[in-house]
Amino acid sequence: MYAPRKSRPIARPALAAALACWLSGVAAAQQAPARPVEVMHWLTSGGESAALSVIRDAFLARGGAWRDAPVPGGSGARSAAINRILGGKPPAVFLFSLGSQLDELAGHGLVATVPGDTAAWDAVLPPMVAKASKHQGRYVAAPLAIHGENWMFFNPAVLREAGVEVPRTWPEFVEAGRKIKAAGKVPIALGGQPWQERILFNAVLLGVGGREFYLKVYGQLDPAAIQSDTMLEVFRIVSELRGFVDEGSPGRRWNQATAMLMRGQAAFQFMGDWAKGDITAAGLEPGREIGCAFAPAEETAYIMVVDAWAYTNSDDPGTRAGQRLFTEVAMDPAVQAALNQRKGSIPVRTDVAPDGFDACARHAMEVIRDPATHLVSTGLFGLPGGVSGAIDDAISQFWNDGRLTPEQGRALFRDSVLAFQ
Amino acid sequence: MNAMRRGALYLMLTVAALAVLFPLLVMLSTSLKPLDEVTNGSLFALPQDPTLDAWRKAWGSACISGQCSGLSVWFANSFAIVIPALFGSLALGAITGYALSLRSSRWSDLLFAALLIGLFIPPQVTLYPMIVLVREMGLFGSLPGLVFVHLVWGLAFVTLLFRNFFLSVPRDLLKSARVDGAGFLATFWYVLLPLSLPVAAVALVLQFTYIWNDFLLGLTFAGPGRQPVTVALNTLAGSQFGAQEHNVNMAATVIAALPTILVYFLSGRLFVRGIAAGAVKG
Amino acid sequence: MTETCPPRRRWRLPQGAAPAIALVPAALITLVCFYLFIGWTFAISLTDSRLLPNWEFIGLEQYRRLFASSRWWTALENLGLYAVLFIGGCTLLGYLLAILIDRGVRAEGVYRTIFMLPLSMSFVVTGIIWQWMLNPGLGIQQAVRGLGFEEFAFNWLVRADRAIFTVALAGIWQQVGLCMALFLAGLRGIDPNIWKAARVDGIPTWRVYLDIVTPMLKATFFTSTILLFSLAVKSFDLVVALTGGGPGFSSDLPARFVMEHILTRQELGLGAAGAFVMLCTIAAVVAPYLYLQNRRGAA
Amino acid sequence: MQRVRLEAVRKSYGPTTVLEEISLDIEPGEFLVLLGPSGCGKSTLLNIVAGLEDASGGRLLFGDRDVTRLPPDERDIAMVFQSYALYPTMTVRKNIGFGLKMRGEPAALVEERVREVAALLQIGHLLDRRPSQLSGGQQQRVAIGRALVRRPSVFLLDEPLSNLDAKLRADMRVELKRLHAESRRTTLYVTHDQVEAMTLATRIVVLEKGRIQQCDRPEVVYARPANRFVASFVGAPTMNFVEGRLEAAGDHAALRAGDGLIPLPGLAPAPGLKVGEPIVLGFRPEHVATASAGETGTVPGRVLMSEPTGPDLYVLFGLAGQTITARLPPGTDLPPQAAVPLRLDGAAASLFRPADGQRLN
Repeated sequence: MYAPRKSRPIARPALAAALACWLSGVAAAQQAPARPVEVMHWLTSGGESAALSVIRDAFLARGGAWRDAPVPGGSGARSAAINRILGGKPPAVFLFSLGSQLDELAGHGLVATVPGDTAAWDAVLPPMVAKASKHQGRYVAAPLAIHGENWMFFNPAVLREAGVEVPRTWPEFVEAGRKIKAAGKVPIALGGQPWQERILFNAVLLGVGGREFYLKVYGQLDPAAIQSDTMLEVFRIVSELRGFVDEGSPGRRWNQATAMLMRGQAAFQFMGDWAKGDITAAGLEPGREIGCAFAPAEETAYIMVVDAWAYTNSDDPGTRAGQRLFTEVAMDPAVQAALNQRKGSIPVRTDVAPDGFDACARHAMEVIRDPATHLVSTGLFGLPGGVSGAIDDAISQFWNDGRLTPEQGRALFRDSVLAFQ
Repeated sequence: MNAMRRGALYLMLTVAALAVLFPLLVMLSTSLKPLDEVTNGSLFALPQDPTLDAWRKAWGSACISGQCSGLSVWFANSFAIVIPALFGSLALGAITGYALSLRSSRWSDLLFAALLIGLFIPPQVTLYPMIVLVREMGLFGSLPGLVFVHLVWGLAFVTLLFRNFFLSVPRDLLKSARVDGAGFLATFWYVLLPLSLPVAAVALVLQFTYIWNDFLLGLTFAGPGRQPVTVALNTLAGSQFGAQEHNVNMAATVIAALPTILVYFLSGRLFVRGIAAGAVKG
Repeated sequence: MTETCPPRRRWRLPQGAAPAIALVPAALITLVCFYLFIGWTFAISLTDSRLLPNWEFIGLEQYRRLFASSRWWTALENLGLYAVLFIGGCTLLGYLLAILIDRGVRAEGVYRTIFMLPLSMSFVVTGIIWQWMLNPGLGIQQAVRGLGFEEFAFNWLVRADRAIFTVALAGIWQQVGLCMALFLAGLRGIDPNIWKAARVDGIPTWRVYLDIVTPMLKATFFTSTILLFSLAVKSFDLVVALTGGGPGFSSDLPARFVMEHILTRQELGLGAAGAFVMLCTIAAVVAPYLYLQNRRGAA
Repeated sequence: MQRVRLEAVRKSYGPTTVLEEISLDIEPGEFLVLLGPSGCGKSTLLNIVAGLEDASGGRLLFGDRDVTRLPPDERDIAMVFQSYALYPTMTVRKNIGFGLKMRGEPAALVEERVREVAALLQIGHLLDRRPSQLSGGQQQRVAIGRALVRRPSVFLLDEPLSNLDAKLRADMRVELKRLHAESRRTTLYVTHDQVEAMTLATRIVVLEKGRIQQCDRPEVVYARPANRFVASFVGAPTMNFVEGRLEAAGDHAALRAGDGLIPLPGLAPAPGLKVGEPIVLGFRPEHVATASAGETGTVPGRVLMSEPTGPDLYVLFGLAGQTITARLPPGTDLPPQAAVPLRLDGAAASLFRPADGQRLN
């Protein structure tokens, strides 16, 4: 039978080693937890795995015992965690998404309050992230990283060839897209899965409607906003974009789409910043060979997606000590810096220096200094999964059925929101 | 004329066989390519420079779950699950099928009809109550718990096979055994079980495939450190994020499927005979 | 041979008790794991359970929402279409292959093994392979165009009105071997005298298959249909791996709808309603089978 | 050597009654044959004696022991099935020894007894084969061996010969008779074949519709059938029946059938019956003889068809408006349509009541 082996110390870049040394020095006074801490997560790909190992190495260096429990795919991992909790043998720590699912778990008392000192977090976490991490005023999750969803990656060579500048508004983008198509390239590399289609849609929604409008639609499900002419304009733009993707789009994974960009087959991709992991892995540098910009918009804003560590209740002092240590390590500024550099995201703490991050991340860190730019993905607003799911369905249906007019699209969107209220 | 017809026969069969094999060959050929050939070449091109590197990596050095020793270390887990689950499921199905085939009261027919619904319940749909049940049995997160779950979801199918087979056994044989003084279990053990070998082979092959390929139940019920190789395979090849090494993924897929493939090869003739004996007599 | 052995009186269970005892585990599993679970599903479908079960009853509200959802209807229609294509395709091809093999070919074992090989694959792996093969930019379409047929189009995977057909194609590929084995076994069970009689009567081979052999294999058709139906109902991993239910939700199936709502959408109540409707539909289709099973057994 | 006694044994499945109150005494060492058409309940009766089915009522006694509720293996019986029911996966040796093994006999004793039985049945060379490698006759011997080896006090055989071809069947009949003569075990034998019944039985029980129609020695059953059913079931070709009214014709009785009169020389004019009473006359084909023209006590018959079988010649005659069969010596020259005077042996004739078919004389 398979027994998890103690992770052998693996040679890591100097940074991690130095970090571990430093942390172990700090932790001298800390009592070493005897019980292994089982960590359930979906960080299985190259970059993510490397990011996680920053936490793990530091955790081990400070005397923690780690039991890895990876489950591929976010939704699979989340339900696996829930199942384990229901089964009465939960992992000590598990990765989850901020939003109403976490809130419901907390409401049932199935997740513990974050162990350790969280007093300082309010000051360093972006307010929206802090709010989503709390349940009834207490932190129930320790955010892992901030990903941005409204990125537009592009291949500068393709743009040059077609003679277009990086568009700053959606009408400009439509113009550019036509030229690129005329030049024989695919304007938008899109993976045709509902969540990828939503990212594209939300980019248009933010770009056309602005921050206020985005907040009204997703934050309040405001009927007036949903039925406005602005919404119609959003759907009109989106319907124009349909012609900009290639035939093979449906079902494509996002990293296949990124590969199209890198190979020069396509000009743009609207994707979260995790795409940088693939770009880096291909030996290219984000911000140079592959450009990054915010999706066209009148107002600058950053749509944040945040995954966070949640903790299960335990009577075992060893486990509790392990959880406490885990929190300290995961929220440590040095760990935050190192892991987010590998993950392509930006630190959840606003007090981490931008040194060592790539150009795209530095830009994002610069932007979110202004809290007005903070926006979040649908889930983080606390929308129940049913509503955001139904919205995904509406967007996907509109995107994939070329016969639907913008008016019909707007109606679909409205109906999906109403049906679940 | 006759030769032409036979020629046509072989032609049709061979074309069909190639059509069936084709996707598998693509898998195999991809697993033998170096990564750049996979990324840049056509899916259907034969490997220019065949190499076993991907296989070696998938077997021994790919990093899964923080340890870089490939799929090899996960196989033991799968076998630890498959063997008790398989034999438990066969034993339960065989004895149930036998008891039902005696039709000793009208309740047994009713039970059989009621039991067949189990064929049609997707296990995922009733995952929550199953978790609660296994938890209340005190078996959640343990090997016996997972074996129990496999017993439950295999019960209807295995019982169906065995019952139908045992029904086709001449009643005189059972009477004869009774006259010889063989009781319920002795009749089963000495007379019927040896007879049911082909049916058992069918049940074994299909249950093996099902249990071996299971991912969700293993993930949910096995408990930490005991998860089957399919979980590792999914961790390796199923990730949405990061660059995909398709050659390694394909090698891993083939490696993970090898035991089932082997079982099919070994069972061959017995399988058809078993189906003739059991399933058809529905 | 004149003495008699006096029979020894042994302790034993009363007549019929042993089979009854042997049936206890199966009866318990049936009762608890099948029917109690279905009952639980129904009960949950009457509540507004989100991520986790709760017991706040809201009547048939979830069913109203379910049947108001165009996605659910799409999923139901798809199941019908998929089941017909999958069962029909497997049966037809499997029967054909079985007939070809049964004509007495050499190397029968090789062919048989090849046809059954895909059975050893999981639905997930099947989905992944076929996703490659059918992807217009990577797979068959690209390869044929590469041979110079620029106009060749095989893009069903990405066409909303055809995607479910590709799911059926992959499903058939995987399960055709089981059908072949079933039918081969059936053909082997046919009295060779039938063939002699037909030869004497001068009936052409294809007519014998059509008019004589096929009706004799009624039980086989029946069994394979039921087995395939149970697979069709449960095979949602194939859709997940092959099309992800897309484009949009055009190739969604009820099982996937249910799973997605339970697992990722915090809609346990709605998912349970879907599951219950699904099980009822299945029961309606399967009930005649159970009835016939019982009646045949009684005869 | 065991006496078997059935006391009002009944069997019904729900509303269907299969056996009605069967009472029967089987003497120790007797070879009792249960004879009847299929569906008459004979196999059910045997199964009840074996303990394979429960009686719905009544008692079953082996000697003084009430075995009604005992399972088969505690009744000290052995049974041979029509299909032989050999265990397909066991060798002949194991097949024969299985019952002893189940009884917990030591392996050495089992082996010894198996050899003994195999020698008796001349199947010693087949001990390591499986049933599928044996011919029908060999399988039959194994089945009998499996029963013999247990040395039961009661032997039950359920149509054991019906799966054999004619030649083998005759051989096995002799064999069975020899075995019974040697062992003198009480034997119950079910068959629908009246030849087997006649040759093997010490007594025959004729069953029909769940009732005993007659229970007697074979020659009595043949010569004096208790009713019309027994008369027609036993004997081949079957007994001739002619309906009519009883009349007296001099010193013997006669039958008025239609416009003809059939004299029955040898039968008393009114054998306890009234003249003019409606009766069914039964007579076997061998009790018809041809007579020369002008002899008295004959009835004119017309030849319809002749069937030479070798030792006998069966001739179909039209007689008093009805068709009868006569068994005549071979070589009798009877052209079709020839008119022939026939003489019936009245002494051997049976008379039945038309209403219920019961024997009258």
